[in-house]
Amino acid sequence: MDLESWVTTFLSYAIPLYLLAFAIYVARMFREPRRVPDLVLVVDALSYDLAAFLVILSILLRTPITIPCAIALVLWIYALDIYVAKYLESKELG
Amino acid sequence: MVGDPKTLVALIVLFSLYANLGASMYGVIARKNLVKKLICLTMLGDTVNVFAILVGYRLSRGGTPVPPVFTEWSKASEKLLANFVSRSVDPLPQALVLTAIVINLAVTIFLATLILYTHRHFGTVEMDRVSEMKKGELVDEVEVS
Amino acid sequence: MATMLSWILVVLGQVLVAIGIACDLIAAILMHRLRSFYLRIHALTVGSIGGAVVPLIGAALIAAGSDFLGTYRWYVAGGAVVTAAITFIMAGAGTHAIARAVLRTRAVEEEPSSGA
Amino acid sequence: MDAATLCLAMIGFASLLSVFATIMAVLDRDLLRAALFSALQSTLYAFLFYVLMAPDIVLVYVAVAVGIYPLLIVLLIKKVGRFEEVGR
Repeated sequence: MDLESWVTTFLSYAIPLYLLAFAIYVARMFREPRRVPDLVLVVDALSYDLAAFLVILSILLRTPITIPCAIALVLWIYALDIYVAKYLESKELG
Repeated sequence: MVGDPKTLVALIVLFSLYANLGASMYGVIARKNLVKKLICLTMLGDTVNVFAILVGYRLSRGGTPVPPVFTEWSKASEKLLANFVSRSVDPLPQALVLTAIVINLAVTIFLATLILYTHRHFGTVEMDRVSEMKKGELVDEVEVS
Repeated sequence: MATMLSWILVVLGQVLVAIGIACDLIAAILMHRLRSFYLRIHALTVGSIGGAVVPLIGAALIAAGSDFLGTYRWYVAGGAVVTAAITFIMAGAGTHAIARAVLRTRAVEEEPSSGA
Repeated sequence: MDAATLCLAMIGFASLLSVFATIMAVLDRDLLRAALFSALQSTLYAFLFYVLMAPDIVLVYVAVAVGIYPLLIVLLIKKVGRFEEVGR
């Protein structure tokens, strides 16, 4: 087996496991307790895993120019964290 | 016919997007809170953008589709160019959606400002109360004049 | 010799990606199973460091070893390493901000209690 | 499993999950929670744009829909109150 088909086979079997993990994360968002901090934790974990998944997907689909999407996703999810934390602390945003 | 995986996935995607469209239109029309209307309006715009992107997508015969960025040009590469053209998705809907997202952002910020001034004027953002108060104001104006 | 090096890099990266997938599934199940907010922060750590940083470094190794991606594989490898570094800093900082806000405002009950 | 089938599976998966997020965002009476469900839907849509091979859209859409819309909603509900009224 040459290198290319080896990598492709491995990553193809990695994809459904990632999708299963995403499905379990989203199912967590619809269970009680559903307060705001719990939801923020789940959205965080989902987005960080999605960033890793996008990088793996760009190797699998041979499209190397789609890498900056992962970086942008990680940065803006951090911003979402800060907004919600500052709202809960009821300070001024800024 | 539905047993074909491509047709099945296309049906799933279309029905999901129609469900999103219907749910967010219900939110825009039937919910009384103005902030909830604003959230539903952003989701409605995003769903319409997904529809526009979905028009430009296609499944090529020679493998997976690629984004419309051509990276490996050289002088003797007509074959590369032909391969790229046969595989890439349509860039025109992407350019249109890029504009639409930014205009949606501007409209949303404008509506947020209007909601903020509604709250300062009436003290509430519930649509029923606002209309009751506006009725009262109209009666006052008529009595004064 | 280059092919031997490529194989070593690819297999190392695949081991890291496999660890990442395992951590990811474990974190997703722990989000359901753990019973309070402060315990679920541990699940978020497993999901973000074990489930994102480790497979990102693995993906960088795979991309560096894969000759079939062309010259752009170094772009993929560098982008993956940068994403891993940003995740490593930002996940901890964001989680800390949320936990601090929740602890100060007592938004959720404290269980297990700190005894104070 | 070839890659084209996987692409199709991921498109269907992301659009199916976004339906639940949208319905929860419409029905929830807590506006902050609705904003978070909207952010979840935006994340899934960003994934959908990625699989539909539009990386330039993803770069703009993530910044706008995950970054700026929740900031706007949070600033707004800080002024106008967090909960919708029940039973009107």
